[in-house]
Amino acid sequence: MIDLDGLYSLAELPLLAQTGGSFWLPDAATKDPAMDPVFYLILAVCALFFFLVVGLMGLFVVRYARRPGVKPQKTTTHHTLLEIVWSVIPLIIVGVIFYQGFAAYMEMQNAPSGCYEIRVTGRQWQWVFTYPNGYSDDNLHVPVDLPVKLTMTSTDVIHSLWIPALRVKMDLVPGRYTSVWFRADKEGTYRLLCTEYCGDEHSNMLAAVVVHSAEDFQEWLKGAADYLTTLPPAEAGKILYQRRGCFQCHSTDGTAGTGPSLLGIYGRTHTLADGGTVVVDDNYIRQSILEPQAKILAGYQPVMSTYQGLVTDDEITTLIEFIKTLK
Amino acid sequence: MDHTKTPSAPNSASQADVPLAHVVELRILLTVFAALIMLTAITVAVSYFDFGAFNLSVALGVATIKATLVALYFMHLRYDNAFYATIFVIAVGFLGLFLGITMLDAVEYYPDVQTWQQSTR
Amino acid sequence: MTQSQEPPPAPRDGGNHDAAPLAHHFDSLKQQYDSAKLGMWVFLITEVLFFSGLFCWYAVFRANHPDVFVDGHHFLETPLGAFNTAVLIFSSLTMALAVRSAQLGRRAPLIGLLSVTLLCGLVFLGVKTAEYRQKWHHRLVPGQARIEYFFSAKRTDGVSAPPAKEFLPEGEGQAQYRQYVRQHLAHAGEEILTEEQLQGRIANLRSFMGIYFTLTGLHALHVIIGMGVIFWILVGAIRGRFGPRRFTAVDLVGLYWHLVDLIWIYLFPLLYLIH
Amino acid sequence: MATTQVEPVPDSYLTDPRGLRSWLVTRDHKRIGLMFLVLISASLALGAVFALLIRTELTLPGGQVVSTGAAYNRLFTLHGAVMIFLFVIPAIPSSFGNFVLPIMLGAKDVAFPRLNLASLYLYVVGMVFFLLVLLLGGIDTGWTFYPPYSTSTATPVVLAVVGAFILGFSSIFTGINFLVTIHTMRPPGMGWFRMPLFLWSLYGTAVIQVLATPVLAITLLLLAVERVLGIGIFDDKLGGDPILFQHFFWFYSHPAVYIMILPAMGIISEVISVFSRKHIFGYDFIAYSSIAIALLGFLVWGHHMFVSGQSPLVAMIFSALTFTVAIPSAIKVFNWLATMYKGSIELTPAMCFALNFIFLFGIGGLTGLFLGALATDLHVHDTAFVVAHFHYTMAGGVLMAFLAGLFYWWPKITGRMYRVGWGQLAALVVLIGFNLTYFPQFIIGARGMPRRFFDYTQLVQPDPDFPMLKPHPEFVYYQIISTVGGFLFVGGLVLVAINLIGSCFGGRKAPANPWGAATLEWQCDSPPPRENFASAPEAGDCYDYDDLEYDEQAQEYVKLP
Ligand code: HEA
Ligand code: HEA
Ligand code: HEC
Ligand code: CUA
Ligand SMILES: [Cu+2]
Repeated sequence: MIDLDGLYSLAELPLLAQTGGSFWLPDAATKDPAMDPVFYLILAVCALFFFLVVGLMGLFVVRYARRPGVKPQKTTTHHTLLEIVWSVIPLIIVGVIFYQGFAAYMEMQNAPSGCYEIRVTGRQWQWVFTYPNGYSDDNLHVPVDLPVKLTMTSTDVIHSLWIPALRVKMDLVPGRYTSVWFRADKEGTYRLLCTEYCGDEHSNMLAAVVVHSAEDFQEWLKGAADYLTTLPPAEAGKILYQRRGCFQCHSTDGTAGTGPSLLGIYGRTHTLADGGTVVVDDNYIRQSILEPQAKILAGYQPVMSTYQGLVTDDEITTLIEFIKTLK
Repeated sequence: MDHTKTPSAPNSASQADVPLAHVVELRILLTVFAALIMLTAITVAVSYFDFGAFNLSVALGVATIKATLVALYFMHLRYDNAFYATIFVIAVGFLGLFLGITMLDAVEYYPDVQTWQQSTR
Repeated sequence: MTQSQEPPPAPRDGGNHDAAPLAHHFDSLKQQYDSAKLGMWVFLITEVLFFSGLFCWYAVFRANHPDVFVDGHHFLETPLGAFNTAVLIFSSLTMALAVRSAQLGRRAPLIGLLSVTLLCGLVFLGVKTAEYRQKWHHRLVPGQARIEYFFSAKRTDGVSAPPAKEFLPEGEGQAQYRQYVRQHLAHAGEEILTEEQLQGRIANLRSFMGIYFTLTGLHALHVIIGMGVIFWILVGAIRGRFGPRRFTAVDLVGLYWHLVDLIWIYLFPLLYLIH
Repeated sequence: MATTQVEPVPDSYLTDPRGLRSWLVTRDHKRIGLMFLVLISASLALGAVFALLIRTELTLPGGQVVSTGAAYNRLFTLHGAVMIFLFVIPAIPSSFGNFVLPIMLGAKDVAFPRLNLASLYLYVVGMVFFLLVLLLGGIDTGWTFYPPYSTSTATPVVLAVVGAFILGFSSIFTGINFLVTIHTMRPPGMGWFRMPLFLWSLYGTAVIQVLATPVLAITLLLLAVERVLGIGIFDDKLGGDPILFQHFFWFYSHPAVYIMILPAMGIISEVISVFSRKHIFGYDFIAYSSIAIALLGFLVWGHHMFVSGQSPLVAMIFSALTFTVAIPSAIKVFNWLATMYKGSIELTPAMCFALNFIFLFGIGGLTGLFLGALATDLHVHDTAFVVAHFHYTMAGGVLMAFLAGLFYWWPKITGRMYRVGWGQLAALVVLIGFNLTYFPQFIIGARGMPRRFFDYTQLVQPDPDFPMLKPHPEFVYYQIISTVGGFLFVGGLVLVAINLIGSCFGGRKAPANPWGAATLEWQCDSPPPRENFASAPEAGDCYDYDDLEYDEQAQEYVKLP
């Protein structure tokens, strides 16, 4: 089955127009990203040596092609000075490249003081960004022009956060913290992807980076959590069900996925993998979310990892209300 | 002419009297054994005292002396072609390289593990 | 190089038991012997680097979690370890003497010394088994629950799920286990442990026993392999296969056995003595 | 010279002795090499099947040949694992190395023929393990087996790990054999610095095989132990350290890329010199650079972990050291060019593939500079850029050299000549196909396409309340080019296969020295007799072509009196 929706008519497609940027790099959301000059420096070195080597090779192939009766000319078979020259020149060049790369790296590593701090948790297969006020979202919203520091960890396997437009990438390693910082200088929406292979839905572990103006950001932050208090619990739960990625494993229409469908489970009695049974009630659902490994449903792998710290108690209540409505 | 020395000069003659290897004297083997047993006794005894950070160095130092004795005499390195000893030392060097850099890194990033452990407690 | 230097084919495959048969692709016994010996040394290097992974694991854990080793070593029996060290060193001596006998063409001492070496290997393994059994009894073996499950009828009854990859046993075994750990630490002078501290200690023990069993287990595997090849040359010795110009196999097996000893020389202080 | 008269050789190693059994228990390095060659080519074809499935899948967004990420993950894992463990690592040493190393030394066999056969059987057993994994539905860890994913996935990881472990021993055995053979069995008159450069490169390779492979073995063993018994080594949930695994793994796997490329460079050194009819330039430097690469290769493993949580201090050390490896590689490339200078260059298929090598490996190696520099690696790590880099080095480097070697030694191995024109055409098709396949991946990688991605335009959140992300339509076109190129590439290889296999049926009989090469393997018959040489040959300068003259009648090169 070929999915043609992804194809665009050629006319619609000036090759690079869609994402902007240069031929090699996507549009940057920061002024003067430290990486870019290093990239172009190396590119220039590569181009130079590639054309030098392949050019000479082509030249020799044509110029000294075998001709009947023509013998190869005698040349010397070693020339120490020449060897030293073509070892030392590349050595100097790579020395420069190393230094440039290192200097830019240090700039990208050392966060300035006064960063806005956001906690990032990666799990199979979604991102959870927790703001200083305790609110969690699955997209990254940041204020413009302010350095932002992400303190990251993972609850299951290794993930990696990549924002091409900001030229930052760092792995999220379970059992420890890692961090990156950046400063976005242009408002807009950018991509955020997971670049460490993490399982079935690795290529769907995506998020958006939304760069707001300073006022918009504060406003967004105030309003974002509103739905939990303004909407009826079941509807808030429905939104949360999307945002926390439950839908990736649990359908609401009865088809089994990685996890069981949650359609009509409330009140039923389920058989567990160890032979016991359990009645699906509020407590069981709460436990399933916070300690999924405690009771494993028969016929499923224990792959759901905990939501401890990623959903608040109130949020769990709304999720339960939502699950109750699935009939 | 530019023959580098190797364990066997290629195709050396096959006269029957070329000795294949050195025979180690009995006395030497027995002395080495006695030394090894003594050193073992010493490390065990020493382990009951506490030298703080030196414990590790003492234990490993003694172990290294023992290992050297075994390699030099029991394994004939002292009498054999120096090439064997060289490659053995190189191997140990690579072990050190692997262990050294990995440890250097693990110690460097360990604080990030600790803060995580504290925060989840 | 001329063909004539090659010995005529007749003595190549013996008849004369004092000189090794010369394989068709070698020119001289010396070349053959040196090749074999160099090959063995290169193989020993691969062994050193094989164990380097284990030492590296140990070093990283030791650097970052020294407490693991402080706790862990309370659970090992230093006298047994020391005894085993002596046994291995002695077996190394007998092995070195065996090589010497082979070189000198003394058959009876060769047989005797190889037998003693083999016996020492057995003693070493016997002591190791005793230690392992004790750990098993106190449920200190990593993955014990899984091993039990694998060998029990539960595996095929279709109902029971395999136990989690945890160190702790399930059910009543757990209470017994905690009791044991608590007692043992009390012996070492650490009596009052809160529940949280005990949890931490158990986690430490889990790490330590993982290291202990993997390191000593792989070493024991090498001892077993070494005994296998010693047995093989013992049979050869009994059949009179070795002589003053035909001792390569004995020499190489000796080198292997010494390396196994050498590794133990490090394992012993690292596991039993350091705290 | 020999005092005894050379006896007429009735049979070649292929037919002497006859019978299947004689092949299965053979200790003849030539037969073992040939069997390796067949098995390795089969593995290459298997890997290529997965490659084509991957390419077809990625052509358009959404599912093409597979419909879930889970299935796609199995594809690239099997592709990577088969290509690495069954193809590239043994590719040149175990096949051509086994075949020509003893002959180049004028010896009758490698030092330990039985160990050599064991190496072959271990390879077969490892292959069987991989096929079992395939039958059980494949694994989905990526060829790098990173925990904790590899300790938690439900696929048969342990089986695959054991397979790789066994293949590791096959590689170690080959390494030990070559090292000892080169040390103790050189003929009189062949000092270290008169050996063919191919042997120097195999020597360097053997050093790495011996020093690095055991670390892979222990790594895989620990991974299996962790998975089965729950000992906490690498999995943080059990008290382990995930970064530790990466150190372990790359301590082997970085040097392993030089296990792949060194023998490849060795072949190129031979081929370039022979077909330029010029003495190799800078022999000593090429020889030393092989050893330098082998040793320096051990100092850089951490460059695969710049963003994985390695400390910045260690990252800096590794980045600096990474660049040092580029120098010996540069030395080799420049010396090859100097060899061609003022030569008499004949574009035989082997030479064409050697030139492809310089072209493609040049790009692959140079793009390694982006990866070695800290700031740029932060951006391109784990993207299609890296995929392009390593295909340029492995497929563009090792595979091209493998093909060059295949065309170079084919007459010697099989005793038949193939069609030169077809070979040249194949080289051209492969060159074009190759660049079409992978060059676009540099671009999309740098622009935002991660690797190991099943689907690449569904960058839209399913929840309409959320900001929509425009898909990357530009990637579609690059991906289409890449897939077309991939098929062209495979087409070129099919051409190679038809040409070579066809030559066995009715190809012209090959003379002893069709190319006028001066290394010893061209002094014995094609195919060589069982014992290679009736009498030990005399080793002269193996890059001196002055006294070799083409004899039109015999269609081969003969020594001038
Ligand atoms: C045959 C295999 C092979 C070879 C030879 C190389 C060679 C090199 N590789 Fe590559 N590499 C791989 C196979 C290989 N690589 C694989 C498989 C991976 C990914 C694994 C995975 O994650 O799955 C990888 C990944 C990889 C990374 C990690 C990327 C990442 O994941 O972020 C890095 C980083 O430094 C790197 C660097 C290099 C360098 C500097 C060289 C150097 O040795 C190159 C030296 C050569 C040249 C420089 C070109 C020739 C010289 C000239 C033309 C002269 C001019 C030169 C100068 C001026 C310097 N490689
Ligand atoms: C030597 C190693 C090697 C080789 C040759 C190849 C060859 C190819 N690879 Fe492979 N690839 C890897 C090693 C290799 N690959 C590795 C290690 C990975 C990473 C896996 C991971 O992430 O874990 C990878 C990943 C990888 C990806 C990325 C997947 C992803 O990250 O999502 C892609 C995508 O395009 C790809 C494509 C191809 C293609 C089109 C070829 C083509 O070049 C194939 C061309 C076909 C042939 C070369 C063979 C044809 C043979 C015959 C017809 C028989 C020949 C017979 C005789 C010669 C007698 N490969
Ligand atoms: C990685 C995939 C995955 C994700 C994401 C996931 N689950 Fe699960 N879930 C499972 C699997 C598999 C099971 C069955 C095994 C078990 O009981 O742990 C399960 C079981 C459950 C159960 C018990 C179902 C029953 O019928 O007994 C509930 C309730 C549940 N999950 C709720 C949730 C909620 C709410 C979320 C989101 C906040 C969520 N899950 C996210 C995989 C997942
Ligand atoms: Cu998370 Cu990939
Ligand atoms: Cu590398």
